[in-house]
Amino acid sequence: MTEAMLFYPMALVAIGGALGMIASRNPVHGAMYLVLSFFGIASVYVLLAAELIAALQIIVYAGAIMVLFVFVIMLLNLNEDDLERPRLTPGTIFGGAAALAFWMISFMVFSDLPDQTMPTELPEGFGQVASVGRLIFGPFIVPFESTSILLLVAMVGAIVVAKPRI
Amino acid sequence: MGSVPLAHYLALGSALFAVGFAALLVRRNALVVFMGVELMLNAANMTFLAFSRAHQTMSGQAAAFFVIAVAAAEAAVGLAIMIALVRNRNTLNVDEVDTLKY
Amino acid sequence: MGAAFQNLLSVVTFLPLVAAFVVLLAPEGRVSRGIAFWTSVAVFLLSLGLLWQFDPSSNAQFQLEVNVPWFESAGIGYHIGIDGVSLLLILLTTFLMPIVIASATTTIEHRQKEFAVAALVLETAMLGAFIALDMVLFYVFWELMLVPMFLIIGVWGSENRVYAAVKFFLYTMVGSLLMLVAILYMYWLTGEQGEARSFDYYAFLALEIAPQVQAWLFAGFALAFAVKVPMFPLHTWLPDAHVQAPAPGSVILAGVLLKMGTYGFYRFAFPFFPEATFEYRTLLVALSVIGIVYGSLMCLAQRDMKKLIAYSSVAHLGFVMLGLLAFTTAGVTGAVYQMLNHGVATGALFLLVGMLYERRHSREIADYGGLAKVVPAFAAIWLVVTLASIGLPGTNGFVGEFLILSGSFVSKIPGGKVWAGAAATGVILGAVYMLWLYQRMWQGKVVHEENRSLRDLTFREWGIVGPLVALIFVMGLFPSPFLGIARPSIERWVAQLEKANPALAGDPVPSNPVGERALRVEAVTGPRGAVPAVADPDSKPRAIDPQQLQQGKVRITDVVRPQVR
Amino acid sequence: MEWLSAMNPAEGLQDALRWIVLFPLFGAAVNGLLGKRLGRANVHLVACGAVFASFVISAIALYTVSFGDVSRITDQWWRWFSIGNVPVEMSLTIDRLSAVMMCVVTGVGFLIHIFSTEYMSHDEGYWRYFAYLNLFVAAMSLLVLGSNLLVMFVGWEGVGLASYLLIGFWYTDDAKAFAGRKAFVVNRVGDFGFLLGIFTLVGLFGTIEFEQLKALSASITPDTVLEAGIFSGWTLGAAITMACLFLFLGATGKSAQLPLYVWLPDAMAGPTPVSALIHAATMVTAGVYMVARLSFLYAWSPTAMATVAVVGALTAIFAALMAYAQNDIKKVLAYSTVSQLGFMFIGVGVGAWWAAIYHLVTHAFFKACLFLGSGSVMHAMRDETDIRLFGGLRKEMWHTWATFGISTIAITGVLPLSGFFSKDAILHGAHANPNLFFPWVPTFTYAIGLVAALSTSFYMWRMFNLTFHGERRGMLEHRAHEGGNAMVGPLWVLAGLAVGSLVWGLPLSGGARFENFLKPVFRAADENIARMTALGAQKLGVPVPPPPAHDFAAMLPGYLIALVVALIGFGIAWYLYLGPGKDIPAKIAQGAPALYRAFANKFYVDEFYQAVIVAPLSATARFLWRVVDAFAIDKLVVNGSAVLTGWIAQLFRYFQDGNVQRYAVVMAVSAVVILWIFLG
Repeated sequence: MTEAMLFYPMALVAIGGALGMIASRNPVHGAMYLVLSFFGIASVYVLLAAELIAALQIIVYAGAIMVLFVFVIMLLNLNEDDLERPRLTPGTIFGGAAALAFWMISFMVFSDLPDQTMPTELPEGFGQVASVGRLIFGPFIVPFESTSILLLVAMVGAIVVAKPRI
Repeated sequence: MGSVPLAHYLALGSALFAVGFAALLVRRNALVVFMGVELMLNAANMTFLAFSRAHQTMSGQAAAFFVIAVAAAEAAVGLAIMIALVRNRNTLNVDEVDTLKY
Repeated sequence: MGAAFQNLLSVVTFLPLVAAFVVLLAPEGRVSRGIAFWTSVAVFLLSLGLLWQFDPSSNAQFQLEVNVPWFESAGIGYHIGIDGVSLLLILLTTFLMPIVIASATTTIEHRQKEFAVAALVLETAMLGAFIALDMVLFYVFWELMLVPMFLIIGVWGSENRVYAAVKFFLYTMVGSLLMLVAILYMYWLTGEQGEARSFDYYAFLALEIAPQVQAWLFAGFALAFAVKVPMFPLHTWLPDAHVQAPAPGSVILAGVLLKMGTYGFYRFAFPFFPEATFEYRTLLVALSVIGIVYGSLMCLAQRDMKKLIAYSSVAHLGFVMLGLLAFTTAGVTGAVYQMLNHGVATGALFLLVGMLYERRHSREIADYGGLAKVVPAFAAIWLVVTLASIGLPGTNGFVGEFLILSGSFVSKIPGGKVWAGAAATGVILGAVYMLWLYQRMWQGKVVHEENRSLRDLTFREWGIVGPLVALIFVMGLFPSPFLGIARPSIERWVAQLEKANPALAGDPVPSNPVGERALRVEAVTGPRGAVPAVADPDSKPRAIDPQQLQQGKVRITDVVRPQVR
Repeated sequence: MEWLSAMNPAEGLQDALRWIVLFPLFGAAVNGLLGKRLGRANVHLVACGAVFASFVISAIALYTVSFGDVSRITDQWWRWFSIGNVPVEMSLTIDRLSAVMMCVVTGVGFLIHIFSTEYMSHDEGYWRYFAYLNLFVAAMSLLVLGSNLLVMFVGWEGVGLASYLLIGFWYTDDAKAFAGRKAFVVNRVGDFGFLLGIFTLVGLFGTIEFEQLKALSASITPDTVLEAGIFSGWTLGAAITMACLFLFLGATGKSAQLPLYVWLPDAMAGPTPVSALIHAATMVTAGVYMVARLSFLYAWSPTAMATVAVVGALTAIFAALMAYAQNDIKKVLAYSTVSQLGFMFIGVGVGAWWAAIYHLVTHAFFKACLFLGSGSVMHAMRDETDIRLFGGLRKEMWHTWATFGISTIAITGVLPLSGFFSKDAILHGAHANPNLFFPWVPTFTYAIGLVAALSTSFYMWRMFNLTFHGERRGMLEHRAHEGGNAMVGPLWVLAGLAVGSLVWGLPLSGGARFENFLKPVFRAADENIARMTALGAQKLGVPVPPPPAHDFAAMLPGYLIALVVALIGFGIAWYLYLGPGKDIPAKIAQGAPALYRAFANKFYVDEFYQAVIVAPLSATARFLWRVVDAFAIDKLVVNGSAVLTGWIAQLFRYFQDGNVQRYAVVMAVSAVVILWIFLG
């Protein structure tokens, strides 16, 4: 009862935020809508018994990444002329149609799925920090370390690309 | 019927993916395009977590963890590129950036 | 035959490629030029060894064959071998290459080393195409030819070179790709009809293909070769390529590359698809004859001498195709001979044009005139080559043209007499345009002051054109040694086609009912084969040599030649 | 002559015949390659010596075949190549016919070489000239001696080359270079026919050897429908006619007959001795020689024979008419040559083979003499050729006048010199030899021949009178002088021959000497004609006509008519140009200007050819090049396909022009489509 009551509104928030992001001309507004959407998504994560991921979602995405976005937007100091005007081109028409068609196809596929409900019983500590931590530092240690290298490289790369002159 | 079926989570994921996809394809502002990509990553995460929950295994959560990490890296590099772009070309319009190599 | 000789063919073919790498590493200038030149000379001498190894009287279809598996799983083998025709063409190639490389020393003004590399790679490609008996091998060489030629035109050409080079490349490529499709289809067929798929020449030859399928496959092959020949109306790349190519490039192009097309018809297209060949022969004959007349008429309208010579090539190659299509020994022999003649005469013409261009930097006919007074030796050589080109008896051009025309006149081509007659007008038109060219360039008064100070042929230039001029006369007066190499192969070839369709191919019998019995004399060999003798009512009979009579060399008293010597 | 027969010349000659060709060929090579350094005397020695050597061998050969026990000597040289299984031997044969021809070629050639040594003494290109002249003799020997059609064709084209080189000898003059080229090209048209004739014979008989063809021709049945080979469905007669007509096309080119005579008048651009040797005495008679060589084949084709005779007759009269109004001394002689060649073709066309050859020989003597005479006049008159400027040269150039006069008498036949007998032998043959298939031919050719003879007499005497008699009309300050011995000598020799050769044509009771001399050569032809006539008579249902008599009694009326005709022409020429009617020609020219212009402009034949053949041909060539080749094929189809590809590429380029978002759209659409296919 509670799951359904929480899921559908939060799903609506997530989708609404996403739609708001796509519809807003000003990227700052878009970013704000996206943050909204991320909050909705994070709530749904909680429903999926992924507390750690939900927390990370808020911290990394809504916090770090989106702040970075907003920083960049501010840094670039765009004015009214730089805002795009909606135009209908073959690209937008086909792109929109493709996205729509994708959604419809997936919707059709999912509506054909057997009406499987989520199991109510979950293992002890499912989605908790400790169990996720054991998983990541256990079997997933190599990808984890690789990710750390990736982040390092990305950091250096970002500096190199963004700096006017080294 | 208090629980939500798996299909609905997946549908939410696909809907978010579609919206992100639309942003990627339709919008011309590189930043918004980029946000669309972020949204699509989240949609993927949604699917991971939904199946993780459905199958009672945590591997999906680990995957989602990595996706977030990679998304962070990608955002850093992508936004750096955008800064470079504005500095060199003075535009964020992807239509005007069509020289794939220089 | 020792293994060393077995591999002689491969050595001849790949030596230029090896030399190309060496030249690439050598310093620019004398050293690289020297290596290139002496290698090509060595290749020529080695190819003379082929001549020595080759046995014209052998019954084998191919000699000096080497057949080793290469990509065994795909049915690709390193299968090479030559018959008389390919041997002659190999000799032509190896003979022309030293001349080309020598002439490049002065004609090519920059990147001489790279030119030598391109020429040597090209030589390997051309020789390879002549010896390949595996379709993949052939195709590789066939396409390999394009690259160096493309570079030669595109890098060392004149003002509009890139256009010409690209045109040349694409034109040829389009045809070859269709051929590739046909080859692959036939490859698949070999698997259907035999135990394993194979690209081998013999496997392809043994295929039994339904007529409708043959038509398509033949079209694929024929298009590739017809572009290369070039047959009307696929010829328009040639004038551009010739005009833009540097003189040595033109020599290779006219001398050898065009023969690839006719050789392809001879070696692959006709034997593979006899039924389709007969089906489309009239069309091909018509295109050849049109090519002769049309090419000649084109020459009458040209102001650029290289373009004129290029169009004359269209006409000459039209003759070659007509001869091949006659499917008579005479016609095919003539066609093969004409391939050599065209290589020699037109090659020489292009060399001479190159030498003129070096002196005067113009290809416009109108920029010359009256030169015979200034450079008499040059004019004389030009005249000799001109006469060879229009087929004056005594020069090589006549033997080829005559054999082609007579061979197609007596052939079983439907309406062969008319086609041959129409083609023979090319003999008239040839004289018209070549002598007109001669008059405009060499006769009359000197109208351009800068022409007064032209210098005559230098010692080097004599060395370059001298062999060609000598060959013009040698081949014109003593064609038998050359034709003797190819003749058995050609006879077998004609016989194969005759077996496929006796009504349309093969040597004719004389129409006259009384003639045959009296005059058929078995091939009389020996240095002075006797004329088949006929009794002369006006002379007293003389004794004949009984030994000769026994050997069947003389049938009726030869009163003309008493046997006392 | 004992030593000669002891040597058995028939054997020696087997390897010696080739030297007839080789001597002049070496002479040409030596003079052509080294002539510049040899010096004048050496060049003369080499050139004349080579031709003289050939002449000696030819004379020995003539002696051998005339008096020895062989009538034919063959020199097997080498096998040239094979047409399929038909061997082509490079072999030379001499019989009475070719021996006579060879003696004329080398003999007259030698005299003209001698003449040239002085005539060309002021020309710096003398070594080139003698090289070409030797080349000509070599080629002509090959033509005459060839034992098969192809060797003949080698010579045939070789003399064409020599002719081309010599007409265009002064090539810096564009008109002369053009004349040379015109000669070569027009001859090539003839050669085209010759080639097709050879091919026909190859297809028909499988051989090109004269002797084999001759042997085969005996058993021909013209009505046989052929079953084998390329002529299946034809009758044998039709195929032979085709061969003969094609070969005759070759003859009209080389021998300047209608319709290909146009090159010969222009060929006078060459040095005059060349005109004498090549364009009067020898080369242009090659066609006649060829028809005579193949007489046994022509005999089987009444159509071809009639064609030859009628073309010959028409040429004879046509060229004679054109000679009326020519004022160039060489042009008059050129048209006269064309006309006389027409007579020879009448001869071979009606079966009077020997008469044609006899006329060929006598014509070679007197026409060479006339040309050399004109050369002598030109030499004396600073290369002027306009006879209106001459006059009264008799006083200054006695030798030239005398020899020219003798030759003119010979050609016109006002006195019975050689030309009288030879021409009359032809005319007699024309009207006496019946033609069952074309009954009008004898009358026609005879009548035309008489008119042509009258014309000949007129224009020759007109020229002679204008040149040598009366008063000088131009170049009054110039004093003419006779040439030296090298020029006068040959003139007298030739004039002597023009007179002396009459003995061969005297109508003796057993037939003329020359006729009997050549009888073995033409026996096959005569027999074939008899067979053909018998067949024809059978077919037409008429009795076989008796063979014509040609003893003196039969010939006498013809002689009288010919004499009268010649005298009439002579009289008119005297009346109009020396006698009281001096102002009449001018009056005619004024009174009928169109007619006069038509005569003077050679009936506009050149202009006609220019308008009907040459101009359309070059217009077609330009059209084909500009419209068909450059535009339709190259621009529209070839580059058009490239442009079309470009357009299509432009279309696809939209999806891949660097706009990454568009790539994504394409990817998305494709992904959706794929999803749709697999999931939908």
